[in-house]
Amino acid sequence: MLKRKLTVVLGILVLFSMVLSACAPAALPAAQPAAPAVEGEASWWRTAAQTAGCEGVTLRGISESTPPSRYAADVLAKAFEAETGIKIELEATSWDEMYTKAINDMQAATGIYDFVYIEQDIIYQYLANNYLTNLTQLLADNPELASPDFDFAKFTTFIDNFKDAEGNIYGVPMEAFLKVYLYRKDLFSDPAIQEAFKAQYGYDLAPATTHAQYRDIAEFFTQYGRDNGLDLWGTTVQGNTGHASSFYEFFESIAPTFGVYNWGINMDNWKATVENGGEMNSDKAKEALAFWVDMLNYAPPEATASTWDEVAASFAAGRAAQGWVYGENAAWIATDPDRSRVVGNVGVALPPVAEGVMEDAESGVGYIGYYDGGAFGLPVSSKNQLCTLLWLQYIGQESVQADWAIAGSRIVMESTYDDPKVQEVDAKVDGYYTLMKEAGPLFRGAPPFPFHAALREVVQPYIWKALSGELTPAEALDQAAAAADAELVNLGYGQ
Amino acid sequence: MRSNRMGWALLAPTLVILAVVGFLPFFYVLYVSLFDWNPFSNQLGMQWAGVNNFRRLVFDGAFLDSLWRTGLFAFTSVTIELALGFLLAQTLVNSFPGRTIFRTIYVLPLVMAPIAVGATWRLLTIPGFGPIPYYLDRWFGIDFRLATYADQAFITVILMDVWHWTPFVTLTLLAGLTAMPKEPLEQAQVDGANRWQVFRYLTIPMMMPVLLTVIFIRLMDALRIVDEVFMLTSGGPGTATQFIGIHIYRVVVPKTDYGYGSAMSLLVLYFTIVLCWLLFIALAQVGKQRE
Amino acid sequence: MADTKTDSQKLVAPVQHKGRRGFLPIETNTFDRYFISVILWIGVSLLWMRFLEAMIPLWVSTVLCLVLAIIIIRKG
Amino acid sequence: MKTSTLRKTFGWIGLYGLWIAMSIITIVPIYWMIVVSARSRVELFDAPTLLITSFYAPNYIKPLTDPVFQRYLVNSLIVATSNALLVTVLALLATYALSRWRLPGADNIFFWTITQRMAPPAAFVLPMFLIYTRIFKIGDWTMFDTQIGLILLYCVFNLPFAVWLMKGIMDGVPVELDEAAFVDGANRWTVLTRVVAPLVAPGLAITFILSWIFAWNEYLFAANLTSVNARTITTGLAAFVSVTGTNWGEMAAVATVAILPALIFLVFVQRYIVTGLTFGAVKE
Repeated sequence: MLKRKLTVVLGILVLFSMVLSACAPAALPAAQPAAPAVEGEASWWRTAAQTAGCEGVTLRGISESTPPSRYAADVLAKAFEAETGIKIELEATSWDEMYTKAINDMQAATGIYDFVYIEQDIIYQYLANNYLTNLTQLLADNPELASPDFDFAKFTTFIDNFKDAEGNIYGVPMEAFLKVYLYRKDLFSDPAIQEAFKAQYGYDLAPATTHAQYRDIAEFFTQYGRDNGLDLWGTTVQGNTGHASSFYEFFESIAPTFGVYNWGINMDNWKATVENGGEMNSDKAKEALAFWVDMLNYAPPEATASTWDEVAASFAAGRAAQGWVYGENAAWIATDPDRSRVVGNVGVALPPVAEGVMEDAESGVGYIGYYDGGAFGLPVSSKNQLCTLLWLQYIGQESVQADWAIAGSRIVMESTYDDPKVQEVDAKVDGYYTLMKEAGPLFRGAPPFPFHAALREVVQPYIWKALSGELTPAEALDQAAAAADAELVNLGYGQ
Repeated sequence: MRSNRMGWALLAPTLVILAVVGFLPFFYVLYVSLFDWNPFSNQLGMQWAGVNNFRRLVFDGAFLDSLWRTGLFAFTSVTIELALGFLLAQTLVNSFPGRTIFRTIYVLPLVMAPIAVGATWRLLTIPGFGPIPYYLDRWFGIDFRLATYADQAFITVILMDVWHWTPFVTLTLLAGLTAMPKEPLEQAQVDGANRWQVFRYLTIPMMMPVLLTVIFIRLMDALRIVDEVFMLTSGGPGTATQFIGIHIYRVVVPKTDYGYGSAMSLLVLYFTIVLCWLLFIALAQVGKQRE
Repeated sequence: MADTKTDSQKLVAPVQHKGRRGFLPIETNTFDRYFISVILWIGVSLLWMRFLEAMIPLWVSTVLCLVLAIIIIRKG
Repeated sequence: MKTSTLRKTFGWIGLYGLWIAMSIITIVPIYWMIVVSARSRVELFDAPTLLITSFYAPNYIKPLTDPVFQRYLVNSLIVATSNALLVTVLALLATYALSRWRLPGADNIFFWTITQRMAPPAAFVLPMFLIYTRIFKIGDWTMFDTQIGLILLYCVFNLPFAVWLMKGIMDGVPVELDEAAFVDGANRWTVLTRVVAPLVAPGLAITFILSWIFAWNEYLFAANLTSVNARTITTGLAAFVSVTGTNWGEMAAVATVAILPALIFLVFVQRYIVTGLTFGAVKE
């Protein structure tokens, strides 16, 4: 009895797995549509692919599973394959996993990936380790493979993030956006609310330009939500107490608006504590952290569990009146009714700043927020350098940018701003793209630290503890700065 | 029977696989643990460090805290699982209508991927749309925020582990109880022993091999828990649920401190082996007394 | 099969372990004695690094453990 | 007499009360996952209700019709089943060897195989990656991102368990049976497959089940040792945590789909779990 049943179960499973294994290899090519033959005379891309001997080659890349990456995988990769016969396999995965795998591959020089996503903040680590191929040099060495449609000069200044000291470029930008101040236009323009606000605080309700105003608005709407039985709070906080995103929100978005730049690290001697010339535990930084932690009182309860994803989701669900939100989300929050309850009610503005910060930003000393984004780079370990070069140029053409910008709210080229399709979306998102074009220079990416991730891991637990109330903001920053100093010495900086 | 060659031949595939996929990486980790190796430090490549990594480790507060936290977690959750599992197993020994249905339902968590368990519990406890915070607040006025209050997070992680693994404990103990000889128990009842005495002086000693086996397995796995907790709290709030597996993950993966992380995991492996070896010896001793 | 329990069934330890009896409280075979020595050596070294190394260098503990190991392996 | 009936009634109430409570506690989290998987993204933040008011099919349709996701599912099935088969067969051979021959050092082999499961996995990801990409390679082919790589790796976790489980059961099979078969002219192989294997079938079944479940559920190594071709369904869960608002609905749907095969499997064979789970502690 038992034996027979067992035989049946085993038999079914064996059969099943055999059938499946038989199917598996066949399933692979079926997933991709066959490349249609290029009609007419061979395109430049086809000729170049032949010259480089790349036809039939498969290029493998890894990226974060973001809308721009998925557009690259679903649309651009298919088009590129049809045009050149080079197949692209783009692995889109979570942010944490992407780094693990890309770094493992490049560190061990195994050559699995032919192109990797490089976020603006990690590039300095990669450069210090010589992981990446110098694209300027590679193009110069292979003029026959340099597409006439591709030019580094066409990109926005964001490409400067991917340059070394000599100005050589190591990545082709594929996404870029600002972390902006979003607010609910429907609430801010409601006359009854405006009146109540004025009565309570004595000035007109408008998008906050100072931290005091921001706090007032947050407090007001939290109370308003409570009084009216609404699921509405005053602000979002990207305050996950176990994820790097809260570290980034504080040091890249909040602290700069208080005038603490570069994570409060003195870049001359690589020190963080005030005693050693740093600013991480300066009064300004402590004020910034205290402000931000205080905002948790006016944020929806999920704030301490929110990463960048959940902040956008909370705002899209209409649970917050204002907040710092990554710009890549602006387009879908403002336009996609399947995912957002605040379609058409999203206002975009510059974040509030402390006195003197705007002047710093304009003169280039400081910045008012985070200009984030990434590029595709070519690892030195790749075995298909020239073929990958073609792919990187392909995604860097002006002609593919506009649709890509609409699919992923990202802009990497000056000319994309003027595209009619982009301008149409711009109107719907309260001028986010215009803001990005005009105010972009006021924002900046992460400081050029070659020890970026290593230091973040040491500092972030203190930020988490401040958010969960285990430490006061002042204690947290004092301890964080001391730990940062120790770790920097350990890593060989600022002996 | 005389020639051992056949015996070794049958054992060989197992040993070869374990050696190649198991011991080879172990020796590599051992090797790396003797170096300073962080691609993001000022010095590139591997720098000989001798036992310096271990020297740093015994003074590393974050590491020791995490070790202590893991021990507390493993001890608490395994104790609860054992107690609860024993109770439930006893109710299942005797057949009653519906037993099979209850048992089938009860086994469900056992087949779930740890990462899916973490995701499920995250969905349950996430403020904003999870039912647990909502109803706790509504019915009891408890402010339940997993990502803010450290003790709530710790308790939730233990509850999750209990939810996930008590079925396994129950079933294993049930198998033991089912197989237990009946005459001594009946004899004891005839002799007038009360329930507690039977339990204390007959059931427990007779079940000892099974109990130790369960403790061995559960302890071993609880000490290396990662997936569920990472999905639920990612070690937070702060470091309240940052168990040693997650701590090592953070050091080795995002921080890419390969040398130090390797040393750390070897030390953890050392503690686990010592603990499990003691259990193993106890198990073997029980076996001897029995014979 | 195992469902049909017979009275001859009993619960026993799933592992066997045979060895000889020395001064250690348990029966040990050669392998066990090497194992115990290594475990002790690692444990003592760690504690030494934590508490004693500031005063007495680490090689002292290694020598001590080596002596201990020889005793355990011979007489344990 | 009366008190004993009363006590019995209370006993029954208590027993059923306990088990109904346990069943609810067991089911609610899984049920909630299904509820979430049936909601669209804008409905998620509505007040929690335990009712499935509407069914938002795209959460299921989108991943299930995605060829990439289908491939993950197929990979998981192949890896889990092959691994479980391999482990079961190897464990049968190994425990037969351990129980029928007096192999020097065999006492210790058992404990040493178990220690392989104790190591914290994170630190072993890089070594495994290097071994798979650098050492196990033939020309351009490497073990990285292959199903066979995962199948072999999971042996490290499953084999020690399997040996543990099978050893006691194997010891329970009397050697006299072997000898009787030899007298009848059978060779070693026939004895193993025709005499011994059927007798230890419940053990083999439980070994297979536990190995299968483990291989199906493993995450960390599957995530780091595969890239596109051999990815499994648990790693697919991570891909659904996306940037544009964590995709809870889709993730819950994928998780539901991921536990389904294991669930069906379990209901089918669950009676053996109880009989086989003694880890060899029951002897006849």
